[in-house]
Amino acid sequence: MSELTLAQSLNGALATSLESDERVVLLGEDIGRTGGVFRITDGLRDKYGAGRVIDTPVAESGIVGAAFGMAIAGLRPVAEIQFLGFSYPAYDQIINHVARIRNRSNHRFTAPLVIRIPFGGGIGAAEHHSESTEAIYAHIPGVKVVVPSTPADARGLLLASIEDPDPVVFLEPIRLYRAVKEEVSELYYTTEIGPLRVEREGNDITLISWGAMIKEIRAAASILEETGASVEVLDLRTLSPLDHEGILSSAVKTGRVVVAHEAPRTAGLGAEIAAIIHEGALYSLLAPVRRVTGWDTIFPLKRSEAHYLPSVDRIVMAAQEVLEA
Amino acid sequence: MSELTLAQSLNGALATSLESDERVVLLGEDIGRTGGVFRITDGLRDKYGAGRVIDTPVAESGIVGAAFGMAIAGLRPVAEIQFLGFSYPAYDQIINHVARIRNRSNHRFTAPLVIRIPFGGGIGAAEHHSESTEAIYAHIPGVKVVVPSTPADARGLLLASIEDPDPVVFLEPIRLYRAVKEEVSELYYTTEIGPLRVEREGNDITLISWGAMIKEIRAAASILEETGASVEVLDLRTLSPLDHEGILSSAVKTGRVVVAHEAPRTAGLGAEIAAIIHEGALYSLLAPVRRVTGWDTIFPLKRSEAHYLPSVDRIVMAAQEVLEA
Amino acid sequence: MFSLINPDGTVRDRLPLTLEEMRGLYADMVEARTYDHKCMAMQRQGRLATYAPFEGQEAAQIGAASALRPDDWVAGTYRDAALMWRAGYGWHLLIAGRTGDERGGAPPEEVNVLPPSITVGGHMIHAVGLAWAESLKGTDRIALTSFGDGATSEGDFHEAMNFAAVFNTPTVFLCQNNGFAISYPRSEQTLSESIAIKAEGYGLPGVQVDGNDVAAVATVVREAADVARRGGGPSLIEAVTYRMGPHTTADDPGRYRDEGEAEEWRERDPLQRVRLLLERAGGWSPEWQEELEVRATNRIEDAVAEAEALPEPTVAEMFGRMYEVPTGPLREQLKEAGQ
Amino acid sequence: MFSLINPDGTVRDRLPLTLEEMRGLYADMVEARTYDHKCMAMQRQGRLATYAPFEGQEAAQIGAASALRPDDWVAGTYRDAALMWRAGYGWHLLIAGRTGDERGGAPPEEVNVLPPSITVGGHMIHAVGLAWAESLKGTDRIALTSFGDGATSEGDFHEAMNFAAVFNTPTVFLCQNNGFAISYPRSEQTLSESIAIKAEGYGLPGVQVDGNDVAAVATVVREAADVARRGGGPSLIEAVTYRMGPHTTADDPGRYRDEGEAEEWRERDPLQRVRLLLERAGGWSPEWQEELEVRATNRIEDAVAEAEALPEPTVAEMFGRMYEVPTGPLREQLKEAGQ
Ligand SMILES: Cc1ncc(C[n+]2csc(CCOP(=O)(O)OP(=O)(O)O)c2C)c(N)n1
Ligand SMILES: Cc1ncc(C[n+]2csc(CCOP(=O)(O)OP(=O)(O)O)c2C)c(N)n1
Ligand SMILES: [Mg+2]
Ligand SMILES: [Mg+2]
Repeated sequence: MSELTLAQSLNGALATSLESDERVVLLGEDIGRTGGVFRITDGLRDKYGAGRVIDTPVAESGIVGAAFGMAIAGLRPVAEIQFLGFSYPAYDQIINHVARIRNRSNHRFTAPLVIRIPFGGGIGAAEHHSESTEAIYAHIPGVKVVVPSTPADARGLLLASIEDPDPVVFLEPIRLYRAVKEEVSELYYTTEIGPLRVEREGNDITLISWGAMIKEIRAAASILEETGASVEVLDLRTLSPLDHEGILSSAVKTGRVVVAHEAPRTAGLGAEIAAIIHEGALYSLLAPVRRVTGWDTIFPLKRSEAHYLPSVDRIVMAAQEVLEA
Repeated sequence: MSELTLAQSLNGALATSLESDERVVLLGEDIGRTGGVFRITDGLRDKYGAGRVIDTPVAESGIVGAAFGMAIAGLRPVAEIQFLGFSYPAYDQIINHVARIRNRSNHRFTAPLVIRIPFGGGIGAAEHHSESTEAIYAHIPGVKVVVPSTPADARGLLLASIEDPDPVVFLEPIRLYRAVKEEVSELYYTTEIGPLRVEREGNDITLISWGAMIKEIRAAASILEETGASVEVLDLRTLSPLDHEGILSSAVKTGRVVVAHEAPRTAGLGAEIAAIIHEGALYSLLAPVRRVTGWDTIFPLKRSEAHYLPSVDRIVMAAQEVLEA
Repeated sequence: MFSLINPDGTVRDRLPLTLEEMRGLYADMVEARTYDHKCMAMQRQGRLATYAPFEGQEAAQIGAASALRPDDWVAGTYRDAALMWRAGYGWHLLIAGRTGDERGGAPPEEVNVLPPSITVGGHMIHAVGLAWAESLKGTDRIALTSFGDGATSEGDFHEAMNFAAVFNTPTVFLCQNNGFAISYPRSEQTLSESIAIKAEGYGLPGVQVDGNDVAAVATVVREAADVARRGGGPSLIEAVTYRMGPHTTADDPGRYRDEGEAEEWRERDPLQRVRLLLERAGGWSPEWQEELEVRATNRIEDAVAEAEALPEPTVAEMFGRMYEVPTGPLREQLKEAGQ
Repeated sequence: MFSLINPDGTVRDRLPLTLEEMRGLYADMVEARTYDHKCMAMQRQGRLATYAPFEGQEAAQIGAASALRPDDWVAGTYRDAALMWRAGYGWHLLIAGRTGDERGGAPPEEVNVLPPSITVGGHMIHAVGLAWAESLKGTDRIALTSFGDGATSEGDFHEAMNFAAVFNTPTVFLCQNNGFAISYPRSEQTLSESIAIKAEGYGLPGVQVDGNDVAAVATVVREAADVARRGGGPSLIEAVTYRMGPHTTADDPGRYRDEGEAEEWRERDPLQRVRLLLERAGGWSPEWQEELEVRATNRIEDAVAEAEALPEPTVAEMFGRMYEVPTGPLREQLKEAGQ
């Protein structure tokens, strides 16, 4: 065990899989010499060679398409796209090929690859560097979408994703890369893809999110508890497939739900989660599920970032209204 | 006035705009010599010349990116992508540039272009030719998403889209291109982008859809009315921005809602519509909003198509359960 | 443009193939054309979904496939049935696919031919990844990807060529330049003198070959495959041919090309020139032709029967194909679907 | 490689520019470098978000912009501040953008310079559309797009070059090959001998020019612009230069390049060679240098002051920028945001 940030934990998980599975190869822009723009692959090229930790030309469709071919041929590629905002040139490869080869070939060919993508805002970055378009990936049948929010989950979920026989879009919360440290085992372990994590148990209201927003709902929960409310906090961890039972059992228990995400509201995953809850637990609800989200605007530049990001205050206010309803 | 199919009406609207606005140019694969795979631009190249009705190389990102540049420079380009399943190579151009230039330039530069895309299944087509991924476009701030389901709306909405100062993704229901004929005026008229169309008024239950599924919910409504239910049928017509008031006032009136779409359920627009209704009309609801959708599978090939497409029966059964709830 | 056999069947140059090999290639082309005609007929009868005929391109496809090793990878398109079949895919599976059945996408375990790519452009880079994986694994398998002249305009062509070059992957890029992308002529698709010349922009060799000359295609593809297999890297081959039929059964070529052009290409027919060559060399007889056609027809009929005998695909199979293990939401939805 | 001025300031060949023109270009490069250094300093002080320095590329950018007409279109990148400024964009707006303010994206009405593209690759095709529109409108405006060596690997580069060629749009493609795409060296980015040679794959002319020679760049860009303006079509120019600083303020070049290399390039500095040339021609004096630097510093300081004087951006402005007329959901959300 050692105290690791989420970034260090991902680096360790990649090292472990390179170590334990010779089929694993990493490819992406600047992941070799520099260890990637966020240093997640730091040191891996020196240790495992430029043949397994591969710097590529600037071409996202090429990176994903090549990794896809590698996966079909029996390797376990882990591709990195530098930011979610730069994943769109690869969207065609992902939805039309990566997600479909098992179906197209009736299981004869499969694509066990992982596409790692840093996402989310909060660091005052340039345009396109703060995206949270997870919904457009969660809407694709044939891929899984995984989002860790803790160092321990990061390791377990990444190793599980690399082991998974189907393709995984692995979204990494930029804001949390170095925000928290926790004890992470050096052992090889996996965290099951699918089940959500109950971060905190409570009875009056459920706060749901994933990725970097976990920090905000956690803070909101603490504030709410000071006012005497018993708050349950859920970290979805997997956005596709969604853990319907986990979501519903909490909603049924508390009867009050707030779901928070950075993505724009319209057609964001908050809508899906609200729909699941209303369909499966309407008669247990004491108030409508409330969405606290990014606005239906483009993620703004640094000076306006605070205008956009769902704040702890907004979550607390929404929760209080839901509690009073 | 003359009796036109939806396809003929679109052709007429394009002719009208080429006639009345010299800034209008059409570009896309095979739209010139052949008039497009669905013949929507039939005859336009002969009439308006290869300089305004432009056959392009096979490159969707190029088509949209070039149209985007043309729009910034003051033209009114109408780009055609052959099928929604082939729009993904252009997704980066649409979400990262087309949707963002007004924001990026604080209104200094704008992109008034229309991207026409046939969509939906039901014709036993090859892989990728039956997609309904409207949600990934409706999730993009900065573009509008319009879907006509009648010949008259097709003309009014297409002319409105070409007039619109902002970019419009214009989705055309393949299954309806030649399914219906109705009287369409030759005059220049626009149908406002945004407001939904109440196709039929009723008091007991609301059926909501768009595009080709309007045919199915219409048929379902007739069957339900035979059993004595008074059914309201809503054609959303615009998927972004959604007509919240229109949706809510009907939901409040009937208290029972079924939303149907061909897209996979998870993160489909049915979730957004259900969320809007639960947030805005929960206390008027007599049952949870019910989604009748495509499954979370890849749209299958011809022999399995009927297994996937939401049928009139499925809609009727769902509506009956909602009516009994 | 590299070629070996003239349209009149005379040989331009020493033929690097034996008479037996030429007879084999001819027999394969006859079988392929029989399949193509059968599919066109079946589509008219409503027994197939849209079909993309390859008549006129038999030499490019059979020639290329004949130059591969049985364990090499192939990633082709909706128009590459002859190529895929010759590489081991099986007519019955190709037909099943065209009837609209996903089970047609699964060749036998030992056959490394991907189901056809329906999107234009996306699959070329897959062949780069396949070949790259083989070299990382230390095998000497190569990957061949086949695509059309139109596909060279897609950004993915560029990224695939560049990756193949930069990472020296054993990939053979075979462009069947059949003159059109649906209605759009090659002359407008790009202003480069040839498609082969595009290879230079990636520091790769490119060669133009008479795509209606099966011996020439077989020769250049074998050469390219050998180089790749030896670690010599990828290359681009432009097989110049012509699509004799419509783009698909939904297309009307009369709208964009003068059928006189097709007639001129008839004289360059890939089968005829080999028949004349074999005849001159005493390797062809009407009886043998008869024999080939009968055998081909029987094989295709058997394949049709096999494809059409597949049981109705079920809802459960549709759901089951999404992941190795069905997800929770899929299991719920399967119940909802009444299964 | 085309060049006119040697690193030591001697002229290789008749200089097609007057002494006054050279003095003007030099003054502009001095001002650009002053801006670049100021931004690096401001970023360290936390007054700017990440900044992408262009030191070493002044000649490529100032030379290119000097060859354009004030109403021509320009579509460049995050590293093209000097190019954009010389084309009329305004330092204060460039700085505003880097402080994280969308108002920095709006040049004056008469200036046809797009705000910088942050995504790599996507903007080249925009310049094709811009130029295409001008020729359809019958003007003789052209569009210049600037991009890096790394951008040439994106599929969009390929589609842009092909569209420009096929539709003969008056577009000038200027690649500033500065040796790196972040950490990835040009030598690995592509195996083609040069980037200029890639033009051949599209049937277009391509030329390689010393990107640190402002006269050479100005000359080839003017030539390309004139051809395009006369309807002669697009072309590709590769300006060979070097990024003296880090990729951005977040980057550490020590991880991937030997700084000795940077030192060698110092001797090919784009400003120094012009200073030596002017000195020899009696067009330079320490006083004038002093004057230029003072003027540049004052202008940049004024621009900084102007950018930093912008009022706090409001929530309403953020919502207001989405569409010409705010949509219903946006109006509702604006209320929810407490406005
Ligand atoms: C990404 C994409 N865009 C458009 C299409 C529609 N389409 C199908 S075939 C075709 C033309 C392809 O021409 P070419 O590459 O020359 O192949 P050919 O059909 O001539 O064999 C087009 C545009 C598609 N299938 N995929
Ligand atoms: C589509 C896309 N992919 C990746 C990135 C991240 N990125 C920013 S700059 C850069 C390198 C670009 O190199 P080059 O084109 O040579 O331009 P330079 O920075 O050297 O001026 C990369 C990969 C991006 N901005 N956009
Ligand atoms: Mg073709
Ligand atoms: Mg560079």
